[in-house]
Amino acid sequence: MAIRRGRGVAAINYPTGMNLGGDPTQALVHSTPTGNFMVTLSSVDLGQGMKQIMAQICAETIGVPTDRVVVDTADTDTGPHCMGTFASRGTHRAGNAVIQAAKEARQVMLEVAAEELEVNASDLETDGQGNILVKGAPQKSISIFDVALSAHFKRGRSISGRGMFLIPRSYPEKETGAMKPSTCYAHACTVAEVEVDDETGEVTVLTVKNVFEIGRALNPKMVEQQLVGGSWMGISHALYETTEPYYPNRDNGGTDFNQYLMPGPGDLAETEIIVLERPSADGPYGAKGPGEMCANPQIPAVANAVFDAVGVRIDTLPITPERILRALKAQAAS
Amino acid sequence: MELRKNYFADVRKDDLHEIGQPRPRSDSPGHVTGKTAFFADRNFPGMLHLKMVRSPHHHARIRSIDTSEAEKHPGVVKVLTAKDVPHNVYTILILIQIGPEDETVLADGKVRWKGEAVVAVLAETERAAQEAAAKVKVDYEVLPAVFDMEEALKPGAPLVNEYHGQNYYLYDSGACRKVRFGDVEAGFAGADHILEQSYQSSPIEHAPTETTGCVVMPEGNDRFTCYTNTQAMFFTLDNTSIILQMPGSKLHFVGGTVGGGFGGKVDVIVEPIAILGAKLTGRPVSFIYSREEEMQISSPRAAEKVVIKDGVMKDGRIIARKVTGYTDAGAYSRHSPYGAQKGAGHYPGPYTIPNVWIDTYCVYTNRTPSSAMRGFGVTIGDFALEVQMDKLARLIGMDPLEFRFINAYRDGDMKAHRQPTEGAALIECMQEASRAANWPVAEKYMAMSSYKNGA
Amino acid sequence: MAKVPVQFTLNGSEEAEFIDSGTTLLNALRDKIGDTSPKGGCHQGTCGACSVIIDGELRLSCLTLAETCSGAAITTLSGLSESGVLHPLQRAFLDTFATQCGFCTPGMIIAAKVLLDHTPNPSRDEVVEALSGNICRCTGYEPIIQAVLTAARANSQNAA
Amino acid sequence: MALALQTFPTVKDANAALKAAGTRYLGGGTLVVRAANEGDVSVSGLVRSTEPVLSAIAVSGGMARIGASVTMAAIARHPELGALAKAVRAVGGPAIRNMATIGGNLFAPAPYGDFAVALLALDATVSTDNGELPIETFLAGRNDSRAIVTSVSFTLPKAGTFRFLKVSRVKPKGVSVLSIAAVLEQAADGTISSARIALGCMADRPMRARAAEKALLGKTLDRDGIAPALAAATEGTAPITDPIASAWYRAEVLPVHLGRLLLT
Repeated sequence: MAIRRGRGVAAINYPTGMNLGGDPTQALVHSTPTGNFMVTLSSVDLGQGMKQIMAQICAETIGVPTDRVVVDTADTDTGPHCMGTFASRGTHRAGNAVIQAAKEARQVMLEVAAEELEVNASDLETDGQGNILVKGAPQKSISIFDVALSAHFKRGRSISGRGMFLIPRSYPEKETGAMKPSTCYAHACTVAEVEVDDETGEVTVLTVKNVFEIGRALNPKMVEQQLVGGSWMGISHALYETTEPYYPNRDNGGTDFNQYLMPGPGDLAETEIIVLERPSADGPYGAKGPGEMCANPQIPAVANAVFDAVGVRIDTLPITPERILRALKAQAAS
Repeated sequence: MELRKNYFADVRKDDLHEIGQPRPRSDSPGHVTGKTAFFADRNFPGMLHLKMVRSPHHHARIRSIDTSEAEKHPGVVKVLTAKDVPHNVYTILILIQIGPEDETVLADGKVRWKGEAVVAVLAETERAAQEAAAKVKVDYEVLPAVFDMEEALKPGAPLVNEYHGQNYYLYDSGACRKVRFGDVEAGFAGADHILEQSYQSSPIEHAPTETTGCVVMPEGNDRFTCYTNTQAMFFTLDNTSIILQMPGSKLHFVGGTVGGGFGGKVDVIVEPIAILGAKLTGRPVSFIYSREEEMQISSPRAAEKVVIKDGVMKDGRIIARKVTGYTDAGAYSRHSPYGAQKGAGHYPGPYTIPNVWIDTYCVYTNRTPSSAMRGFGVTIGDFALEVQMDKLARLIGMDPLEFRFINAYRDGDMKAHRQPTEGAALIECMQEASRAANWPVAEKYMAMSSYKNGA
Repeated sequence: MAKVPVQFTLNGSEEAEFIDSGTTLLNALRDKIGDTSPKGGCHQGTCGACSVIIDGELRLSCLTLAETCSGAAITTLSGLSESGVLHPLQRAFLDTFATQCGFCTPGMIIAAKVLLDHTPNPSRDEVVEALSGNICRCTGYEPIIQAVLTAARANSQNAA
Repeated sequence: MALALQTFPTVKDANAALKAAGTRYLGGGTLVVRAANEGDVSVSGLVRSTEPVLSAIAVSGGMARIGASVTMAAIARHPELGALAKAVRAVGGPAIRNMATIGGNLFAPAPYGDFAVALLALDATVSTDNGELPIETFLAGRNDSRAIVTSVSFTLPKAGTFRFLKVSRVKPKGVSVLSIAAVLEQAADGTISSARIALGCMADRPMRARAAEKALLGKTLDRDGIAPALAAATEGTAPITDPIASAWYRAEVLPVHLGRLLLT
């Protein structure tokens, strides 16, 4: 018996948003009488935390703490249209729509504040804590709470805004394929280290070092959630997952979580995540979509590490113990 | 996780108040107390349960369907077949003009994959629906099936889907989406080495812990509220409106927190038939996939085949790359024509190669219809590309990481689809990986930059 | 259809219902009693989302018939926080960002509670074993393991 | 017909009720309730008995008798059954072990039923109201068995003689690629004097590896000594193919894992 070690690398990029564009998302923002802000969307939170991120984006843009923003979403009676949550588009598309809506609301808010403070709106700034200050004279200020009250009950102004983000659809040129698939790309490089049991074909992923470039990490802890979970899924895809384990025979597909294989809590690789941030030109605060691409580089990195360990190439996913063992036997026979 | 702020600090403002802050998630308190409402947490009095009778065959003609015994079964309220669906033949991407309509809500005359929905049974209890479903009699004439993309593309192969007329999706560019850049044959002719390799993948299930489903409530005013875990509210509403020939104003979709999507909940599968059931019975209807259905009936990530032919120089430059990608749509389009197209836009990967030829095919077979999944159109392509890169590096005796630096794209480089590269960061990711993994590369690579005028 | 009576305590409160014979505890809790904190992720016993505690033992409510629970004391996630104060596990799941979609969370916390009730200072391996019947597709498990270890540390510090 | 449960105080009455068509015995629910949830409408009546003997564990005189309703967790907790701990913990996760019963495990189709593999190596005896059967005989006829299993009894293995290995793809709870249980007794000179080896997943139900057992007799537990047994390990096997592994793979790695178990 020999446990053999190997390591492999892979580097990838990934487009943000629906390919070729043409995928609009809208947002509405309005303030309550006491200066809380409501973001209205129809986008769906799949568990990645879109509601939280939209709240942070709105808060940053308006100039209030995040806990003063409420996100109402996924209701077609109240929320304006969104193409949907897929293709790493949620943060990028909806985030831009929220910024646009929040900016419009902010402008009204500053205009009301300007009237209250008897200055020009262009001379005002927010402190991020819920106050509006005169630039260069911060002692002259008004709270957003008071501005909202004034707007509602004194000045009859609606502190609200509309946002729409659309990347115009690109139509590929028939013969050359000239097209614009995406406006920004995330990047990653992963190094995986594995052990392969050359008598059974079993693979243990010892470590994965993932470097991701994702534009801007809008909420680093939530980015970490995506990247850690994605890295696990990448390894799972590489070594375990299939609905047709014996294709072209289509029998014996898993129908439960015992048979449909994924790494368990006792199979976890030591996982390191490093994040670089090159803000995208058109993302909300420079964000790109990290949710999909974070599960991609581990697959080839693990495949390359298996080759490095035992000298056989498995070019069909998943890289099961059976495929490795068959390849090792073929290698020994030749 | 570590944020390496030293990279790209010159183009980034780090003094924001809320952005970049690890604020607690607003949804998490609901999750840890069990108070978060998922769609299935709504239970209405008098709710009916929908169970689907499915095809046991990969490809068959339906001679007849007899639902009489099922209809008489105690607890059964309604049995639906194709004739009950106002616009039974649909395709989801028709909303962005990717047709033709090619899929039946309930099978009409033919089934094209094992597991296809044929008859829907609505009953007072799940058990009654299951028992009645077992009493539906469908007489099938089994037809030859095809499960292999290359077999499906051969002349004389069984025709999977008559709405297409051939076993591939017909793009405006023909049988495949094409990208042509430079002169790939000239590139091969001038290469020191040629390497052609083939890669394959299996369908993969999203396996969200919450299965696909919806609960529909008739509001009593000709409107229907559908609580659903779709990933795309209006996408589902608009397709339902088409299928049921019902004004969108009559439909109200409510989502919320979804128990994991990963692309598996963008097909419009459960909502139209459940709303139809609610409309025809006037009762609330629940249609929730069993785990078995989620695993074997819901669309998986497509099986793919990728053939890559590269011309490489001894000094490490890739000078020509030809990629032929095949996406197995299964029996129906769903999102696969879009996925194959996305592959065409992604190849040849994040590398600058002067001569590129790409063909991507969306192929129909009698396998379970595939659709979107995390990394759609790219994930399997990246597996193929990056294993190929490893092989190329070893072929010319070069370190695999250094080999990637030589070919990595940088700002301003022209991509094969004729967009100049912007915002590249592959080089920096590799530099940081080199450090983190203690995989040293030559100093000249560590000095490189993705910026246009970088070293 | 035969209706049968069931009576048990749920999170400390007496519950009595007439249910269809053969109803699973999961369906009885969710559809009859209205406690939707246990989730039906598979109804096969393979995902753990429906986990509850019956007389101190971790059980799967999807495979347990409600009528076999008469007289039992049942705890679900709904019963963990007392008068609005979060259980240390709930606090730890929040603080360590151990929830994503949240669907597996009820089962995970219930499984972890049974562990900590019996083993207040578990090793990592003991945590892994305790969570091994619960599937998560979002997190890659590590944040959940860390949450349980964090809760155990918080408990032992409070006890000290 | 809706699903209905009947509970009886005695095994006798439960056995009588089981004679009705469409009935099955409800143990821990991990097989029967699951089947009903998944739409198996062939079963409409569930029967169980609460007779105390079904839940009893008795250990005396080197013998153990375990009531059929005893759960895996209860076996794992029992101070005098520590030798079996590894095999008990091979079943499911913690919740399943609190539900799954020893009686039910006898009926679990491969790749489940790892504890039954251990019981086969222990040469257990299965009791019903109709009498007692050697476990191997019982397993061979289990598809047609209608009488409720009341208990399983076996001679406790001498210290250090019982070995168990479960190979799974997913850790720590995955289902079996295969499982191996062995009771090996050694003479004073270290040679094997008695060997019982049982295999899981190498057929549709647990089976004995008789050729390997025979090949071990008189041999020492070293690489050369076990070689004939490993060469004979797959004799008579018909491994299952399922989503976990193919028959080919199971047959290929059985000797590898048997070798590792024997040399530990």
